[in-house]
Amino acid sequence: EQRNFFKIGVITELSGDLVTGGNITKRGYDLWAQEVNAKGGIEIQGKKYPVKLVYADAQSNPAAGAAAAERLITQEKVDFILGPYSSGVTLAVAPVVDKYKIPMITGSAESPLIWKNKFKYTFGTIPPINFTGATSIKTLTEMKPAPKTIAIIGSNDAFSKATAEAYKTAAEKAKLKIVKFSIVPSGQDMTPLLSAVRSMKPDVIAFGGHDEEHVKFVKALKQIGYTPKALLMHCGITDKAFIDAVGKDGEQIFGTTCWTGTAKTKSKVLWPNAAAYAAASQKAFNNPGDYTQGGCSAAGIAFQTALQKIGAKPGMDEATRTKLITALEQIDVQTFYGRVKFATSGEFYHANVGLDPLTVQIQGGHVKTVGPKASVEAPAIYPMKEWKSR
Amino acid sequence: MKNRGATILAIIGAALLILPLVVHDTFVLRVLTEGVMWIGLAIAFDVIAGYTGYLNFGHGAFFGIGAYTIGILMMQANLPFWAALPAGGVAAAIVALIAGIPTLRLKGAYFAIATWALSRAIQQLALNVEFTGGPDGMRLEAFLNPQFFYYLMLITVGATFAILWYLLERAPFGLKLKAIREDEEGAKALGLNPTKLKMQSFILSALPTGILGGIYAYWITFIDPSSTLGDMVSDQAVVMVVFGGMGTLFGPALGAILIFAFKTIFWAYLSDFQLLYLIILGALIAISVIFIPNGLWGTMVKRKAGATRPEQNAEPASETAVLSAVAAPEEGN
Amino acid sequence: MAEPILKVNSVTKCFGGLTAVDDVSFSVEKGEIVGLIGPNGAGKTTLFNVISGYYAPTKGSVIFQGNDISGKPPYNLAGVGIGRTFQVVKPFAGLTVLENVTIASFLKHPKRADAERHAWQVLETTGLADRANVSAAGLTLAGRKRLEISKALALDPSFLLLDEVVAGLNPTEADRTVELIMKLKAQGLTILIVEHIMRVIMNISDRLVVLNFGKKIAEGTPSEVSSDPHVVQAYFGEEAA
Amino acid sequence: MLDVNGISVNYGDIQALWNISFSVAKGQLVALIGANGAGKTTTLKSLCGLIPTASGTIHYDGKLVTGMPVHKVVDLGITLVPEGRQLFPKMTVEENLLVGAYLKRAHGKRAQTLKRIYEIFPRLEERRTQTAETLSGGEQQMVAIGRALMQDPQVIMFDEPSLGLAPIMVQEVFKVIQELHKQGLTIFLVEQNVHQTLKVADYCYVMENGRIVGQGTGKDLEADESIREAYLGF
Amino acid sequence: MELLPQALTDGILLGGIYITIAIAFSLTYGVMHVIDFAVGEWIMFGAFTGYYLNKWTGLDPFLFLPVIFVLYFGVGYVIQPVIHRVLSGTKGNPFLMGLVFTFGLAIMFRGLALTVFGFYSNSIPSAFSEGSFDLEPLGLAVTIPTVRLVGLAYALAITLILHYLLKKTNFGLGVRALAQHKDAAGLMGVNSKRTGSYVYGIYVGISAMTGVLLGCILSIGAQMGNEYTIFAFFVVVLAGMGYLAGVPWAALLLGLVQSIFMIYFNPSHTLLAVFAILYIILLISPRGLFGKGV
Ligand SMILES: Nc1ncnc2c1ncn2[C@@H]1O[C@H](COP(=O)(O)OP(=O)(O)OP(=O)(O)O)[C@@H](O)[C@H]1O
Ligand SMILES: Nc1ncnc2c1ncn2[C@@H]1O[C@H](COP(=O)(O)OP(=O)(O)OP(=O)(O)O)[C@@H](O)[C@H]1O
Ligand SMILES: [Mg+2]
Ligand SMILES: [Mg+2]
Repeated sequence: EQRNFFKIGVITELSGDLVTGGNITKRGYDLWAQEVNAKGGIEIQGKKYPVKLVYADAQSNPAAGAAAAERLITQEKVDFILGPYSSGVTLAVAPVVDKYKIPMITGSAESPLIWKNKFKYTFGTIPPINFTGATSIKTLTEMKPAPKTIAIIGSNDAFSKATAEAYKTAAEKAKLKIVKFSIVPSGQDMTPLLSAVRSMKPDVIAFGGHDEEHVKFVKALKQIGYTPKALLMHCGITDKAFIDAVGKDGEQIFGTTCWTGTAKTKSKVLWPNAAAYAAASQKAFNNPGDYTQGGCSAAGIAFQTALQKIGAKPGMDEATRTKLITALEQIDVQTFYGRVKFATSGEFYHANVGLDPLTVQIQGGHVKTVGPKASVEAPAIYPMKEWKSR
Repeated sequence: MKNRGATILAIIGAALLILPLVVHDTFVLRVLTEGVMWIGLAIAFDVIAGYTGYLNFGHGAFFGIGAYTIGILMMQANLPFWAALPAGGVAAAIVALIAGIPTLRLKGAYFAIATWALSRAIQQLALNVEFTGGPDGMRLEAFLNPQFFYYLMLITVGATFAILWYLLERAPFGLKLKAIREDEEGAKALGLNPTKLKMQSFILSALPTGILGGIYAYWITFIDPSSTLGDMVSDQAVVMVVFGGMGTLFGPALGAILIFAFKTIFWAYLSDFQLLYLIILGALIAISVIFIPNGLWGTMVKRKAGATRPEQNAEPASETAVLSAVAAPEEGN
Repeated sequence: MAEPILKVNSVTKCFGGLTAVDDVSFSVEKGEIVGLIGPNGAGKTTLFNVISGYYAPTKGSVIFQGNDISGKPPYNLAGVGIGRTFQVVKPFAGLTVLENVTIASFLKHPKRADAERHAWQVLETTGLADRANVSAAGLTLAGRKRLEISKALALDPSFLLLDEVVAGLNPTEADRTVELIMKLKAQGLTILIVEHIMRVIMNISDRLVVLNFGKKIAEGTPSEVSSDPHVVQAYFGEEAA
Repeated sequence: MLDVNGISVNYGDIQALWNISFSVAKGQLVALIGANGAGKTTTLKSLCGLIPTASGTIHYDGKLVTGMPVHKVVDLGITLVPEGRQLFPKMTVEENLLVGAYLKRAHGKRAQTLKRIYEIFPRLEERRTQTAETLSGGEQQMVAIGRALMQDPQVIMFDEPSLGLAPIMVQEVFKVIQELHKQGLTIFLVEQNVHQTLKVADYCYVMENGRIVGQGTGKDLEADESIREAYLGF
Repeated sequence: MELLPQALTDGILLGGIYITIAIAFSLTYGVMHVIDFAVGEWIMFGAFTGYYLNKWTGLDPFLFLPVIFVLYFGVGYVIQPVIHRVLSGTKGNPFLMGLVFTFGLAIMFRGLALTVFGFYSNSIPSAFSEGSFDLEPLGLAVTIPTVRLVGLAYALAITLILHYLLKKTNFGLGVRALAQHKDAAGLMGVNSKRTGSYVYGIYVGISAMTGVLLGCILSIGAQMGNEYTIFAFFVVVLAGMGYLAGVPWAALLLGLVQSIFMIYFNPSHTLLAVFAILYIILLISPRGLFGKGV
């Protein structure tokens, strides 16, 4: 099919349980497309090709995801695909894109499983959680006085459980005493569990969950009046919405991420650095964007770079798409999001391993990087301030 | 009436059979495949809900059990699909048998909620045991042949429909179930054993559902507790059945087709209005209940014109139609 | 004479504290019509429920055609030939009259076509044939009572329990029902009937059994019973009989 | 007191009543007899607003009550002892009776009305705490009547009150009805027990296929041949 | 073991939350025999109303409870006739109709909420959310979050009020009569239309207030309704459909099961336990804990 623009399928959760995450990924993809088109499009051999996004709602349901892929590929004849938020949907979509040999990059799904399956046509810009988890634990162990004990809790969904397990592995490496490790059913009130945790007086409490659970978790901890020396969650807390929701109670919570709006990144593609991106996002969505959104925009950039590398024009044939895959496997590009480089073997096959995970902490309503040393913006506040005395 | 319905059905069936030969669009095939699946799920649900009067909110569990059985047998026991598929149905049937005996003693809302609780418990189980892969779900090796799944689904559902139609509309079984639905105590006096009949219909409803779950698993290649053991199947089935017309087979089939078509078209071609879609779907359901309480089919063909008396012919159908629509003035209480 | 078709051996039925049926014994010979009468709340319906298997007797036993049937579930008893009607009628409201009766016919006619044919015959005898395709809900009280009888008859029972099938019918209607009952008797059916309408019960019953507060207070031919002072005092009241 | 003028009633598209007209004078005991399915219950239901009339008017005390919702009608002082009792199954006997005193008018005197009813039906006092659904047919009928009396109405309409009652109870009920009549209540009685009815009624209407086909005093009708064979059964 | 007091406390407080979700729902079921799938959505709407009122005025959300009650009472009062129409239909199966109708409403409301309120989770701040009572001085290792205590108090208050209304007032008598036999109730002078609307209004009003409470204790979001609907159903069924007096016990039971399990057993099996226990109880006592359900 002859086109003078790139037609890109977007499969993500625009309804159903994961509607929040789904919409965040959508923002990321949208912002990328906006920026590209603002610059006239992707320049291939001197000619600029704008991009057009075609959305398909995965309804937080793998079957819908697979159907979406089939539709975008066979009916919309998209050149390539920007992938879902959740690992579950991704796992259902991946075989379909493999079958049709259509490249897909997901800007969000980060469950280790995807990469273990070694789908040839599926890539991801967010490093798997078991790749990032270690850093923040390490940062915490460098605090003075060093924490000795940790309680780890994870919600019983793929991502959150993986997060909790990642923290567990890291904690064991770091010789922290794990006084409690629990997986809890999603969405439940965790007060009783936290009462039990409180009685063990852990220095650190680490929690893997989704946005709404983060809010509940913080409030429950506050209600039972236990303030650990450090409270560690995950990327979810870097979203402005979370900070607004919990207000002062969000202060000094640690998180794990690979990117913040203030990350020290330099790039020649689209946005010169993180700050520029955050500004753009703030302008577009009145929200500086979190690392999921960033990852999604980065996914676009990855494609863009690979396309330019092989000089592929819209309406790619199979041969070109295969070339595109090779190109993607080879790219190593600095973006506003940081370095994007996909592993080509091992347990992280096709996941982005170019990034250095960051430990962040909410300070004064802003996300500040407090580790590792190289990227520190502000010293970590430790131990965290009593709930009561806030 | 039935005969006309049957002929219509035969035509549709024939059309569906040759369709893949003309249509090569794999997306269309996928959509049809799923549509047919929903017909199967809806009619299976109606066996226990519409004919027997027991609202099963755990219908989805049968689906999920089927799906997981296939998944586990194929991926862990390395059985070939054909060997695993029947097991899916059997597993669902066995669960129906075990759960049915105590659960079918419950009435009305109690049954509905109990089955719901049970299906939730099963979902939690799947989330917590190893061999299901827990929340990560389970991948099946991908065999993405649209024609294969289209025909498999079509044949399964077609067979289910035919068998159910015979049992429920031709054989005494269906009428007996309706008797149970209308008045269990009264039915006993006529020699009907409610417990037995209810069990039979429960199993009859579970078996095909489990098989469909199995096909689904192999087709989609990925299953997890939230998508296969969640409320989706039960919720959709209820809506489709009530919208189409309970206590019939054509009704739910019709309901399934229309609701699924609406969802799919909206989903595929108006996806920028996802939320609007929820609002419209919700309104549609609510309004349909108000204006076509008997469901589409029920409204289209009020009641079968009525058997005619051997010698003298029966009275005009118009009256019977109206009378049929009138509820009993309560007796005593 | 031959051995009675039904023997009720000192049956007692209690509900919590209350004894609804208290050590009642009587028997019904083949082919006769026995009337069961007694003040309201005497325990007639309860006794019916015991005989037809809806309640298990607290004490005592029920012998039908020589075998003990006490505690057997109703659907088995229908099988051995006991048909019953309900005082508070139980039509399958959502189904047509014909369907209602067809369902009962399945007991003896497993094929649907046969069952329907049989149902038609029953409806002809009970005079509901012209309402066959009406939904049971649309019938009047009288219609529903007649439907009750039709369903019981469709079982081809050898023994029939009729609980106030005449109540609520105007005299003319009542007489038609009486004719029907006599016709059934003529066909050799044995009938145990509860009825408060004296004109009816006195005319059709070969014998009467009288309950009061769950106890049997009298048994005998209508004339004997109606002259029994206890019965008069407990049941008929002065000016009647 | 009660003036019915040419009312018709339909169920779906079957007409059950064909412009019925009759009237009940204050303090009278008027009866309505007729074959099963004649439309007696339908008449009563439409009188107290339980089912809508297609045409015609109903006046009570000069007030137009056609189209009034049932709760308004009963508030004017008409009440109905419905066919088939229609008790509140899960409530105890006493609760059932107390609901009868729901109306303000009745609420005040509920205590003594209750006492009076227990005097009329001692059986009910014994069963005070038993739930209505477990009562025997006859007991239920007593509750239904008692419940209506609790409203202390001016006009009370009975739909086959003697249905399923033992002879002694039937006499009891008829006594009660006559008693109420003596006390000045206006009574509209639908009965199948035509003998007794004709005896007690001041005036009587005969209904057939949804039409009034005859009327007169009890005596006249009892004398009337056609009536005799149609409704007295011999 | 020294955790036991806290475990019980947490369970009871959680039970309190379940009471607030279920009590009014049980009332409507008892009267209208509708399984209202929208119960969670009423809670959600109430929660957001409280959230915005607080945002705009800066006043404590608890001050708005009366306003919210009145507001949503009105909404319920207006909607009820429609539901009534569905339920009193002589066609089809009214019970199912009502269920599917409200199911439609729920989907619609969820869609509306996502459109209007967006997809983010949020939280309602309140003075009560701050403090907590420490029973350390009394030698008990027990902390009672003020806001949850308030929640429990609210739950019990509502329960008592409803109970009084139903059992001690003439209105209540009418409501119960209506619940059991519509026509007969009318004959007794009960205005079935208005009474029904009152009941539904009360239910929607209470559910909305509960939303504010939940927003203070837990979190709010456009999709929060679903989970609460399920628990409302479970509590009400466990109590016995329409048997108000059973609700507190059923709710407390669920709360306790949940907290005991989280503390003493594998927390990830908590819901498994809750659902399994609910199921088993129903099998043993088919009309709810006390066998008093309609
Ligand atoms: N399930 C029950 N629980 C408690 N008491 C009951 C139950 N069923 C019946 N009773 C009581 O047992 C007694 C006998 O009831 P039954 O219905 O047998 O009387 P009956 O002789 O049929 O009266 P009627 O002629 O009015 O129908 C009544 O006092 C009734 O209240
Ligand atoms: N709910 C209904 N739907 C349809 N037709 C009805 C309904 N109720 C009554 N009818 C019809 O209306 C006519 C009058 O019924 P109605 O109950 O008023 O008669 P009735 O005189 O009270 O009879 P009975 O003496 O048996 O009580 C009958 O033909 C009946 O079939
Ligand atoms: Mg009786
Ligand atoms: Mg009548």
